Amino acid sequence: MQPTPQDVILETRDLNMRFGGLLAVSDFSAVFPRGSITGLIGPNGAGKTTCFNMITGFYKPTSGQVVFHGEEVQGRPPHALCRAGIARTFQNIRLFNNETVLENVMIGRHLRQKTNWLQTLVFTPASRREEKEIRARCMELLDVVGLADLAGEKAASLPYGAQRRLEIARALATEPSFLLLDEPAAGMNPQESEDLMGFVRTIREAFGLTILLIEHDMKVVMGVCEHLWVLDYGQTIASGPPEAIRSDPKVITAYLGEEQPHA
Amino acid sequence: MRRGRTILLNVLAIGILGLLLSLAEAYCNGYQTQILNLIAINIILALSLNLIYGFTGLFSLGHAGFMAIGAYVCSILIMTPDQKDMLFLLQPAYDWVQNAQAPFFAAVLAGGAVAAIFGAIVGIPLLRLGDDYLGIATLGFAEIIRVVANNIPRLTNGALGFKGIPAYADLWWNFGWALVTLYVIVRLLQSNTGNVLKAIRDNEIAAKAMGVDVFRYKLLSFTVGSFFAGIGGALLASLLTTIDPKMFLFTLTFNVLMIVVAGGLGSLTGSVLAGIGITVLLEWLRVVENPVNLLGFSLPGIPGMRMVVFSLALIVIILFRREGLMGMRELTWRSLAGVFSREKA
Amino acid sequence: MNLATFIQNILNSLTLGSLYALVAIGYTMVYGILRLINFAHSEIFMLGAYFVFWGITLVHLPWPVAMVLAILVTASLGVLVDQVAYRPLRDAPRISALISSIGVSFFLQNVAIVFFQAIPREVYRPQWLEDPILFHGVRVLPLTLFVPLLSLVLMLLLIYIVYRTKTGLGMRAISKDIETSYLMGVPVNRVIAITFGIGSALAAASGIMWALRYPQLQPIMGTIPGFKAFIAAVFGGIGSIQGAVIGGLTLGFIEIMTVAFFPDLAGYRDAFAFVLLILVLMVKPTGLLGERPEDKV
Amino acid sequence: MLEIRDLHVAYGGIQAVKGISIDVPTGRIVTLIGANGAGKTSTLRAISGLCKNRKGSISWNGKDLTGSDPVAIVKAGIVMSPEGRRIFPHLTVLENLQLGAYSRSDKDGIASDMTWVFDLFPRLSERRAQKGGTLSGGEQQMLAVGRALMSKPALVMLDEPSLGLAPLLVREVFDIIREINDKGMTVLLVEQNAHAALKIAHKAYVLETGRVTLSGTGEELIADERVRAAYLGG
Amino acid sequence: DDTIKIGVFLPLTGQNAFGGQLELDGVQMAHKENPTILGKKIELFVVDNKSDKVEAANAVQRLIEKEKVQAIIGTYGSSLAMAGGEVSEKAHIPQVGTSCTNPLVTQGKKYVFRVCFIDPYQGAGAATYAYKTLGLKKAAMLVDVASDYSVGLAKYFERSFTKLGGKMVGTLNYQSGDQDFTAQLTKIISEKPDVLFIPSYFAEGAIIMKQAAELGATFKIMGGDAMDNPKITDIGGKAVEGFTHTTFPYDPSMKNMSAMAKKFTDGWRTMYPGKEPNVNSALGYDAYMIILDAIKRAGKADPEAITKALAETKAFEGVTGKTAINATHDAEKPVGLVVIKDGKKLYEGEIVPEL
Ligand SMILES: Nc1ncnc2c1ncn2[C@@H]1O[C@H](COP(=O)(O)OP(=O)(O)OP(=O)(O)O)[C@@H](O)[C@H]1O
Ligand SMILES: Nc1ncnc2c1ncn2[C@@H]1O[C@H](COP(=O)(O)OP(=O)(O)OP(=O)(O)O)[C@@H](O)[C@H]1O
Ligand SMILES: [Mg+2]
Ligand SMILES: [Mg+2]
Repeated sequence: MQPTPQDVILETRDLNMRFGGLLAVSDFSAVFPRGSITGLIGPNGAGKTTCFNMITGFYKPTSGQVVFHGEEVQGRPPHALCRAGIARTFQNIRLFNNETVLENVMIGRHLRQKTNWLQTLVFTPASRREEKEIRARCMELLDVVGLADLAGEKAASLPYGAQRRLEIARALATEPSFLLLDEPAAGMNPQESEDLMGFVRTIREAFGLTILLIEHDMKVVMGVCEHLWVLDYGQTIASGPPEAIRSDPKVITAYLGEEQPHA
Repeated sequence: MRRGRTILLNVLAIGILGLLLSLAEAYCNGYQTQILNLIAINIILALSLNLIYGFTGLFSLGHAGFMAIGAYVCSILIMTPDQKDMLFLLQPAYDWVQNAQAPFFAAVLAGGAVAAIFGAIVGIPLLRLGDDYLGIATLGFAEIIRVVANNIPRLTNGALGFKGIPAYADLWWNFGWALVTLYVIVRLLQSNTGNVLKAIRDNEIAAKAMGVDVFRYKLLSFTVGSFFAGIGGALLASLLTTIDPKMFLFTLTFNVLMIVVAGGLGSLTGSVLAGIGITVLLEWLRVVENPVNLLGFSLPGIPGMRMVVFSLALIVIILFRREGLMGMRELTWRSLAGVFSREKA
Repeated sequence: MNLATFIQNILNSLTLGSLYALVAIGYTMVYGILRLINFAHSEIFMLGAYFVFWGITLVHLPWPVAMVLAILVTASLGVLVDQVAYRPLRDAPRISALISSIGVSFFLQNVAIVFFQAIPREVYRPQWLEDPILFHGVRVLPLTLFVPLLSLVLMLLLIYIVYRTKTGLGMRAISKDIETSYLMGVPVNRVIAITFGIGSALAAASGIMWALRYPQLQPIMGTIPGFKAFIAAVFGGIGSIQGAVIGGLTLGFIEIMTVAFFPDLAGYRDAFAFVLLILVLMVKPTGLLGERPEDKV
Repeated sequence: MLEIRDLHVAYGGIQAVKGISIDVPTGRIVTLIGANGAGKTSTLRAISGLCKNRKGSISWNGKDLTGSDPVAIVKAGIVMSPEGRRIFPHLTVLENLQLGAYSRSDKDGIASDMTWVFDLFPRLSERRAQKGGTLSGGEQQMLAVGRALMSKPALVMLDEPSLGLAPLLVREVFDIIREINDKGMTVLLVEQNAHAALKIAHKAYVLETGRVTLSGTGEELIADERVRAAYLGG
Repeated sequence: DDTIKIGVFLPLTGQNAFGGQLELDGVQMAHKENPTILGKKIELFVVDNKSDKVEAANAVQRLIEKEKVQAIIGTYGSSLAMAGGEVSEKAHIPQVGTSCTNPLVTQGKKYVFRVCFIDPYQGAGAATYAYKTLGLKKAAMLVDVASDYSVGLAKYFERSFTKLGGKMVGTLNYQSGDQDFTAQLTKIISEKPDVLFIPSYFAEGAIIMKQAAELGATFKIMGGDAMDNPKITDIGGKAVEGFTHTTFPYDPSMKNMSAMAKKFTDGWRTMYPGKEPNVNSALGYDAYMIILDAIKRAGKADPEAITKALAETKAFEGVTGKTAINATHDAEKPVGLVVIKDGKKLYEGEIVPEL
């Protein structure tokens, strides 16, 4: 099914990223239909994270466009894109380690805050009301990811899996419409990955999100993604529904290998 | 702890401080009063540097520069034209310097404001730099201020500096400003903006991904910090009644940095406690330079010994309490209540 | 400005610049490995100078012997400082070690004030160092020829050590990741001790050269050269040995040439160095040759 | 043979390892599996001497290593490839490998081991002059393993060598582990990919919140219901 | 109370320490020789002001509040004296400056005095000597812009020198702590002055002269009182030959010493064998003695009485000559001149400046 333009929330057109002599991503053109869960896979060093970095503004593409809600946004700084509704997590977890779990989420929320610190200085009613609202809203989010009990803990002291979920909660606090997850299941055991799949589907429904994720765990990829893009050496070597990708000979030689991973 | 109770306790604490200050005014001699005054000013300086470095992670060594700006602006405004006439004895002051005048409160505020403006001007190009490079560049800024102050005699009276600056900065002014500083910084840090600053300190990249306009917030923190550094400098000028460019050497910044680190980077309580502790320690250590009578032996005073002991103390503190006195913890009414109820239990 | 004056200025710049370079190499060496701005460097510099002249005046050692001994003694002192004041802080936040180094710097300087007194002391220079060589109206000090050469030789030697020896490999590994260096069997503390030894020997050597050029000993004599050399090191990209040399020379040239060409602005000389530093950092945030700390997203 | 008895590791107040006893017989592959935060990494760090506050006893071929520092432990023949690769990004591939051989001084031995590592990982051979930091994740992982091998250890400890690798590479890594074990090297392996790890392991331990809750041969644990449920995804 | 307490605040550490230590020696010698007055024991309290103004103010504060001194001696360095003087003035405790020569030190102060003359006077002395006595017509200066002493003295020298008809051919600046003056000196040499006036402190002055010699300078070099140091020839070597500086009228090499000066010189040599006295020690000595003189004349050691007596000092016989305290509380005495000849300091004589 070819998505109609109105259904496309984000589109990349011929994105290229060059580091010195290395063309890390070349001519990456992809469309992401509203409400979909899409996977981006490929061997190590294929350029997946680099694509994320271009879409979220951490790298300025060497050439090409990123079209978000019909608007060209490539080259804008990360904070501006976040404000526009693009949020992400990182391959290597990046939390605010000295802050509590709740504060981590509240920082994500500051973007939607209307009052500023000068108002809090003099305790204006509006600012007090808003700080209270933020707190309540963030506690709700923690509830969704199952971390409400740990709200007062320092982020660094959480177990690994909880840190991953906190990172997602924090991203959700920015009220994104498009969420990018970089290897959310890395370092999780099969049971934990299983839970993650359910979680990803839940938040898509609850927040009306479009999700793009990078993952090497084929069970997760095949389990939740509706569409896949496959990169190798920066080139898009395949795209399509999971079943088709699974049996694509190019993908098998470059990435999956002859025998299918154990199920 | 409920909000109402916290406010009540805060008001109570301010009341007690006021009471202590009136007692100090009545019973302390000038020397002790001077130390108290220095404590208040050091607290202002430490809090402002802690905001910049401890809470936002900006390694800034430019404090002496902002203090100098505050000090000069305030002094020019509170000295009478007659005084300035006598002071500028090598070259006359510019007319606007000669005639500028303002009441003390406005002058201090102006000192802070001009320092803040400079903070913003310097911050815009420099805050993009990474840690050590930012440190050295801000240090450079402070040195430039000092060199310039030496070279514009018609504004600063050059190396001669200002003498006989009116001594308005008494216990009330100094502690009043210290309270204002504490209040503003505490409120700033407790608001969500404070969380954002700490987020930048902890992980700048993640902060960007969370929609934080990192540069804007760095600039905010740096400017507010410079403002209070300027206030501190202005009060110091009026307390000491004399300033010149040599006073604002980089060792002055290091003194403040020492207080901040000894108290704990990222702990306001730490800055307050260390501000008191180190100011007193430095004064108290004068003892080691006086001749002493030990069991009938009289040892001559050894000049320089004080700094030897002080630097040793500094090394020992950092070796045994590397996170400083408080680490990143704060003393709050709630934590105090926790201690007491635990003791009861 | 006539040609002779101009050449004289160039020679003056070269002397001052290569002295800065010499001090800067020592800073950069320690920084490159430990990411520590070793504020005590300027006091080690001062002590190195004192030691050599005590060797000559108190113990009546011959020149070269006093020099070698002083360098060895200073190097050991540097190692001692590291063991006592920095080693316990290896896994602490970076600022802790920085504050400790400020403490050591205060300590050494004030101990020197207590024991040597603040009175400036004379420096005995061999006669052949005193007399300038006259060359078509330009006066060349023997030191002007010697110091740049020494800086160059030391720079090459250090580059060899850091990039061509096993210890150097260990140093470079430690600079990025102490823990993994341990895992690779790198004797971390020994390698760091060697680093401090070399750094302090460099400080001593530069202290001695400085005292020969500006013949006066004072407990505070290290502060300003140390400060300037540190700027030079940052300018060149702190951590880079070549950068330190380039930075030192550049600073020397700026300081002399600004005065030479704009004599009225001589009072602003110290500010020029900083203005230039800031300008360079704005274009290249890690100095001329400094490497960017990789923080791949 | 490495014998660990009643090992405890604490970070500040937190007990991460609470009395673990493990045997790693010479010439075998032994694997530790367990959930996140079970204490696997902490155990390896304690063995390699990185955790200062460890209690219990660690003995290696009859020699007590409990109080030794990391360098002595490397010299004794135990080397670890740490979690998250930790290659030196600013050093070249060749320098990273030389660093692995830091504790050795036999030039010829080093040279022949270098050839061996390049045979194992032909990709590294192609990239020997490239900076470690510019390698792709998989190549970095190979480099981390190769670097550990360069010290010619009797026992090599690998902490999650397959983390973040593409499926193709995951298999390759497990093949190589088997290959170096065939050469006579003892392996202590920590893995999230429990299935693959148990398949090649001679012996395995399951860790839960700092304690050993199950042990047996690889096949036994693959067959175990509890293991299947908790770690193999049903 | 049967003791009289006198406080001393001097720079014993920091950049002015060499001067401070010499003056302290003088004060202590005077105290050893004259430990009592009016039958009361005199107790001395010494505090280091660390060459730092904040410390100086603190030091005086402490002397007054804690030690309850009746009079204060100090200090070397005008800015330090001013910081301290501010405090004494407020507390109404008399303070006698040793070698703080900036006019501002006593300006508008009731309780602050000094046993030295002031810079306009000294600068005029140097200019008169250069222009009139030596007939040098073209002068250059090398000034420390970060030192109030240096800036002030330079200005007064220039003022007098041009007024006398001389020509300034170049004024170059540097900052305290600089050790390389080759650029400035190269420029100055190219201007071919007859005399270079360096209103520097000793440490920098010595290096300036060395570098001037290395660069082949042939002009005469002159300086102010801060160049007075017993070690000048040791440190300066051949480079200081012919250097002349103004000073207070005392030097151990003086030919016709007054009785006081002789007594001081002999006393010093027995008390501090192996150490030469200099004018700073003499000023330290005089500062102590002038306070004793005032106490004696007042008949009591009450701060107000001492202040009054000090202000009325007309003919105090000091080591540095007969001293009168004038309306602005400065000592009036002739300007002395010291020249370095054959590796030795030589007291040339005195000059009365043409103001
Ligand atoms: N900032 C950078 N500078 C230089 N090279 C870079 C940079 N960022 C990425 N690269 C290179 O670009 C290529 C793609 O990297 P990227 O991180 O996108 O891979 P990936 O597909 O996410 O791999 P993995 O699955 O291992 O995370 C790699 O060769 C990498 O070394
Ligand atoms: N440096 C540290 N400071 C404090 N706690 C720590 C530290 N390192 C580990 N821990 C805690 O110790 C426990 C065990 O951690 P360890 O890293 O050994 O687990 P693991 O089994 O290797 O887990 P993973 O599969 O996530 O790698 C965890 O609860 C962790 O939070
Ligand atoms: Mg990636
Ligand atoms: Mg682990």
